[in-house]
Amino acid sequence: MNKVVQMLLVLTSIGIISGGLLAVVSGWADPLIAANQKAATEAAIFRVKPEGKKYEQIKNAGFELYKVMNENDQNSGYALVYQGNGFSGKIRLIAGLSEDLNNISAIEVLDQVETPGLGTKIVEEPFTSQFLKLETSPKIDWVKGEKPDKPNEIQTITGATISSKAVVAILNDGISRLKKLRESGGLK
Amino acid sequence: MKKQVTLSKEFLKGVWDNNPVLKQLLGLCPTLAVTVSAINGLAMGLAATFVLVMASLLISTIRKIIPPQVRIASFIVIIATFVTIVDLVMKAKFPDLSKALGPFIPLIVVNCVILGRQEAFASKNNPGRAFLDAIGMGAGFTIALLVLGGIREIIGSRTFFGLQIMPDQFEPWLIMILPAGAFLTLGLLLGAVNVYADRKKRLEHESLVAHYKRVGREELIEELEVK
Amino acid sequence: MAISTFNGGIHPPEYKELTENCAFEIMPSPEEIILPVSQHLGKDAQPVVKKGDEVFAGQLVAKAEGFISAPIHSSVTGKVLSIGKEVTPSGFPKDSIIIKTDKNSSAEKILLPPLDPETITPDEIRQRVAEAGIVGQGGAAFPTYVKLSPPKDKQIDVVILNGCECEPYLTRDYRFMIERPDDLIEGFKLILKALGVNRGVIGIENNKPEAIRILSEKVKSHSGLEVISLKTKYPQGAEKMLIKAVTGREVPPGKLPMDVGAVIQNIGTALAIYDAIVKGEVLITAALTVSGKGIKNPKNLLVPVGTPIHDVIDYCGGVTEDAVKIVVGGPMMGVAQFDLHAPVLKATSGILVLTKEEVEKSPETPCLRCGQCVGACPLNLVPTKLARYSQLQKYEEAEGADITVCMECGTCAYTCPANIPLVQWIRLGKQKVLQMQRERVTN
Amino acid sequence: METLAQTETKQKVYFDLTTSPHLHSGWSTSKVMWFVNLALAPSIAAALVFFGLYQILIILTAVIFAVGTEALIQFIRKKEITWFDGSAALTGLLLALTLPPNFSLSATAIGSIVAIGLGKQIFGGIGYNIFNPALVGRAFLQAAFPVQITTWTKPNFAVDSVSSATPLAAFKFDKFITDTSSLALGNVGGSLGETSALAVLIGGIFLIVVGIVNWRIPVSMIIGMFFFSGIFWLINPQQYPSPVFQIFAGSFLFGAMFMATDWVTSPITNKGMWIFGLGISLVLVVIRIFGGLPEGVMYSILIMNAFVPMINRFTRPRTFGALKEEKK
Amino acid sequence: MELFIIFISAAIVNNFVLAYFLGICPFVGVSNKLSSATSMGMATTFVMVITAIVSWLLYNLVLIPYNLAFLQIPSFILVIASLVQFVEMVIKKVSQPLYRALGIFLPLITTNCAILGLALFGSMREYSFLENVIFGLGAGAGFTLALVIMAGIREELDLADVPKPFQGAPITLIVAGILALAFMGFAGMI
Ligand SMILES: Cc1cc2nc3c(=O)[nH]c(=O)nc-3n(C[C@H](O)[C@H](O)[C@H](O)COP(=O)(O)O)c2cc1C
Ligand SMILES: Cc1cc2nc3c(=O)[nH]c(=O)nc-3n(C[C@H](O)[C@H](O)[C@H](O)COP(=O)(O)O)c2cc1C
Ligand SMILES: Cc1cc2nc3c(=O)[nH]c(=O)nc-3n(C[C@H](O)[C@H](O)[C@H](O)COP(=O)(O)O)c2cc1C
Ligand SMILES: Cc1cc2nc3c(=O)[nH]c(=O)nc-3n(C[C@H](O)[C@H](O)[C@H](O)CO)c2cc1C
Ligand code: SF4
Ligand code: SF4
Ligand code: SF4
Ligand code: SF4
Ligand code: FES
Repeated sequence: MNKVVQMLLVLTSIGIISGGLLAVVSGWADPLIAANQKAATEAAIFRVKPEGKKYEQIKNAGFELYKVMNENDQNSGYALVYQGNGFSGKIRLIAGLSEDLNNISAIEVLDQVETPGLGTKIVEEPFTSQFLKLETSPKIDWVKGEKPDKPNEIQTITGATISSKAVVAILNDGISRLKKLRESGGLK
Repeated sequence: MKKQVTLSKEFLKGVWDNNPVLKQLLGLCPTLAVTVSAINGLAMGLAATFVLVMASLLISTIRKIIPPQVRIASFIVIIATFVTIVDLVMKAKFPDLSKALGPFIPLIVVNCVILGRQEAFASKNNPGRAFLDAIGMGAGFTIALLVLGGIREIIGSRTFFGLQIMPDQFEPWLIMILPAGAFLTLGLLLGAVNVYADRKKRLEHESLVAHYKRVGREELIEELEVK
Repeated sequence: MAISTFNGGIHPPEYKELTENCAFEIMPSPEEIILPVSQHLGKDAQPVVKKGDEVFAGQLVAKAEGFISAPIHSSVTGKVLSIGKEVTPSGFPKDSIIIKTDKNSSAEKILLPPLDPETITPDEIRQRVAEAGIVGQGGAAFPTYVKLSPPKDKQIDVVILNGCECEPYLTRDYRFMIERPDDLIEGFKLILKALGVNRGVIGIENNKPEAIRILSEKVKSHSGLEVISLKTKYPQGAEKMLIKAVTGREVPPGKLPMDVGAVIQNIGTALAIYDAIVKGEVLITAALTVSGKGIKNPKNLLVPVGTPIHDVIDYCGGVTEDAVKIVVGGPMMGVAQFDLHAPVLKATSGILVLTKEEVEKSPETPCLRCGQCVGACPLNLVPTKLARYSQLQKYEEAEGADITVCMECGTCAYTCPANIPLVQWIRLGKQKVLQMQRERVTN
Repeated sequence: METLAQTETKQKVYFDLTTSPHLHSGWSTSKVMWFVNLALAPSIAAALVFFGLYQILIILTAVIFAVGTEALIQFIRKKEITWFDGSAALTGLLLALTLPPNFSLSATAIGSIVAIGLGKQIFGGIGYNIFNPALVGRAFLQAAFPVQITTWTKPNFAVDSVSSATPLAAFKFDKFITDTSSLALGNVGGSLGETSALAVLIGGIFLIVVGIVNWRIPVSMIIGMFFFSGIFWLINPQQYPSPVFQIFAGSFLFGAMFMATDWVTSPITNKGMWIFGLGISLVLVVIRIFGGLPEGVMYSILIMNAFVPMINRFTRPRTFGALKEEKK
Repeated sequence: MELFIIFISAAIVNNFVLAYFLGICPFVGVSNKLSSATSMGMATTFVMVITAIVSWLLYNLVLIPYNLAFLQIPSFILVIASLVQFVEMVIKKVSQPLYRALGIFLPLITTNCAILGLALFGSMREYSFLENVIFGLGAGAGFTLALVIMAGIREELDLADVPKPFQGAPITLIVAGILALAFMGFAGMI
């Protein structure tokens, strides 16, 4: 009997102490983590919408979407967070869009697990800068191995055509959903 | 009767003779998964060492009051608690590193280096020895991860701790930072360690044989051979 | 007619052209003969003569001991020089009776009373076969009367006469088939009678069309007998393979042909039975092919049993410059000789003198897993694994892979491009496994 | 060696005493290997014709480093050094023929070292490796230098419609179908050995005729390809290429004739060979149709190599005469 | 379709052992015999499915609603451990042959990071209940596949002439490396 009591006692007290300790630590850490996340999102939004000063999340969109306001508190467009399949897993990215949704201001890849040194080039400069001021209608298109000559085209990365195309597809997907949302009046 | 081992040996055994990764083949998953770069290896090593040291200290302190039946369960809860703390701290203070190490921080819980040490050592020794043992094992683990991470980073990305150290003409071998590269590198590393250990053993053996010959105690040589 | 055969096997060059047109020659008695008391499977025979005794050709010199054994008769007239250990073709020394031939003696060879094949009873056949010391001429030298006395509970429904002669070079059985077809059929009918079986099949590989033609013609007038043409493929003549080809039945591992209702006898055995019953002759003559590129005059010979190999070789003109290996038996299963004093035995079917070119082998390498040996093994074994298990002394695994089933036919080793001595390893492993099994029984 | 004739036959004499069988088929490891090297001659010729003489350097580099690595490791392990048995040379040659034209020589050397070192010698050398060494080398290169190894050059006599991309890549990314006669002749982009299906077939059929290559593997691969890719083609001929295209494009035939048939890394039983061949085709169709990469012959062969020990085990023939249920 | 993709992804494309490095220790430790590898694989698959079910319920019905996410790690591992113990006892009672085939492996599996990894990945990816179960099944199948392939190869390697220092773990890791290379062929399929 004594043994069982001791067992229960020790285990329970270890449990309680550890639970308590964790509660304390997480009480300290959780706000920091949330702040980190918020700061990261915020920074990303303002990077893809450089003229933005304020933003608010549009709830009920069915996906992550932010309305961005400029210094005059006027609507200056949207920041869209969208994801889809890349070469070896999900690619999640954020794109800044003009008010009429016809132009991309900039994009940034938030999460990806592409091959380092190959697919990961979609995160880097020469590729991402192609999206500055890119036209989105009728849809974004890509070319391979040559310079793009239309305002809605980008060039794929050599050796990472699939990842490049995935980025384009994700954008097209997200933007078309956004457009539908606008038609149905969901952006109000 | 327990042999009294010198304190320095207590520490050093984990670094080489009983190196958890290279000799005991424990904790291989984090070893392979996070070592795409030296910094990741180091961070993982330190995180695991922290958990190992804290858990060992605590467990050896309260070892007398833990009933054997709930031993493992208590160990796991204690380890899990420290792991969660590390995880939360990393997320709060080093978000980038935490992202790079991914779910492998939580997985320290099941890293058998840690559980194994509690079971094999901390629960049977005083806190001082347990501390030294944990530090030693932690150091061995960290060194192994650092070496592996260093090799993979240098060949796979031309850099070491982020600094480019290979010439531009050197085309990085992407494979080194892919899963296949991890397996191949660790396999070759383990093989190399074995080659070295075998050689050392042979040399020791030979010198012992030579010594016995010198002092004219051939019968001892036979004993050696039997072993 | 579809050609019957079995799965696997190989087709080495036949080299039969060297001797297939050489009719049997009778070789004169040598200066002395050596008669090992063990020329058959089973117990050694017991000498009944002693040093200095005068003996006649056909006289009993050692009597059978126990059920599985065979008596031995002198093949010459002369005087017993000594009894002692002498080398035999197997390489192991055995107790042997050495007889010095008396060249001047005019004594006739001793015959048993001839019997009438029409009225003879099965028991009389068996008794005569035992008395005449007949052993299987197909190579195994199993006492024939034992084979003719199957236990009551075994139902035999077919007897197969083995005319395959699938080993390269050898043409002895072929010569018998074309030189003595009528006697052969008489002998075969005696075997059928002894066993009380109506169906007799003569299986012949289709590289001997002449033999098939002659025998097919002859069996027409005998009901129950037929000739089957078989695909030319080594080891078509192995018991299990022949039964499979002729009847479609498979002899299970560890079982005998009689378990599936068949008895197999060699062509030479049938003739020996004929000679013993109709002519009263005991088995003192070995019929054999002397061939190979290393012998000056290849021949088919009738040789007194006990003649040393070197006498036979000298009789055939000796060896050529490039001869390197002397084999007793066929090239696939025969034994290489190191001492040419070893004598011709009752069941010796051939002596081959092989040249460098014929036996040349390339260096051995590890197994390339080409699978040739697996495809070729007629018993569906995996020789490469068996050999490797044996090499690594993994005898339990070897047993599990049926190493004891192997009949050591050599097919696998012939095909192996890595030149691994597969049969040698398997032989060794098989012995170890059998030893293991025996120990298991005794424990 | 002393011969029989030099001694009196009556004396006790000692000669070649090896035990039976005393005859042998006459094949040997090195003879087999050199035959396969020889069978690759048409493919080498085609590579030089279509891609230029530089390719000879790739081939030489690969062969020299393969043979050198083999000798070095054998020296370190104190084993007999088998420079000339042709197997290391063959691995080097095959590796070279799976590389793209104008590939870097230093990377080629790395591939050869890996092929022999990690693909073969670490398992104990010839006969013991599980995976096809040349393909291990190539897979390593593909993972190490993915961009360089998918950079293709136009063949010398390219007509305009032929792009520098390989037919499979052209199909995968642009839905462009190359016509079969170009594929057969070799006037298309691709790695050195695979361009000319004709050259591959000449070599392959030679090997089948002399009995080195077991026909079951290539035949089962082709049947499997017809079947598996045929299913997709019948479902939607627009989206999925025809079986004939699948067979002639890329390195399918080259792999079927020279690489899937590697003795060491393919099954030893006849039934096993069928399973192996069909398995390669199945995996290949999956990769080509659903995967991110246009070609997967190398991967599908390597994957099936991994299954070979199990295939051998489960297709062990029933011992002659053993009852069905007694099979162990 | 989504479910099928999750299964294939977990089983082949992103194989737990070959791409995620989870469960390496048992992979190295128990892959020397085909028979034990098969049992171990089945036992692991079994535990994985149970884990997927329990961890999903625990996470979504307890931890999240009560704001206890920080207890995720200790609670997952404790619950999994006790559940496995319970299952082991049940199996022992119900079927002796099954216990002999799977049971002895069960307690060891609890302290294997593939199981905890599965639970953590599942909650991280916010799978639905059904998706999570399929994920567990796929991961188990993939683990079994890798283990069984490796066991087949290692039985073969017992007959090979692997240099002494490379026998055992080193050659196993190198084979795993080559397998990982080969499985890269499925990349881009997800
Ligand atoms: C090791 C390896 C990693 C790869 N990683 C990626 C990748 O991350 N993203 C991608 O789009 N393609 C990747 N690929 C696919 C090939 O490079 C593929 O052939 C390419 O996408 C086609 O593009 P290209 O036509 O520009 O060569 C990878 C291939 C290999 C062998
Ligand atoms: C591999 C092998 C090949 C054989 N080839 C022949 C052959 O060609 N002719 C033959 O008569 N016996 C051959 N035998 C012997 C037969 O299996 C069988 O023992 C014999 O035919 C029985 O007849 P016997 O008792 O009259 O000798 C061979 C045996 C083996 C193991
Ligand atoms: C035998 C053989 C096997 C090959 N296997 C592969 C393979 O598995 N994957 C691959 O990408 N390329 C392989 N190659 C090269 C391809 O056939 C092809 O030329 C190339 O993959 C096309 O790649 P891309 O379309 O990605 O540029 C192989 C070549 C040979 C000769
Ligand atoms: C028909 C045949 C095909 C071969 N194919 C290959 C091959 O694809 N890759 C290779 O490295 N060696 C090949 N070899 C050579 C040899 O078998 C190989 O190096 C062994 O795997 C080494 O143990 C081949 C040999 C033969 C007989
Ligand atoms: S607990 Fe994890 S690290 Fe430890 S042996 Fe098991 S699997 Fe390996
Ligand atoms: S010797 Fe044995 S293993 Fe070899 S082929 Fe003949 S029966 Fe098969
Ligand atoms: S024939 Fe020789 S090389 Fe071929 S599988 Fe058999 S043993 Fe191996
Ligand atoms: S549970 Fe058993 S089989 Fe699995 S890793 Fe642990 S010891 Fe090995
Ligand atoms: S199984 Fe992953 S760390 Fe051990």
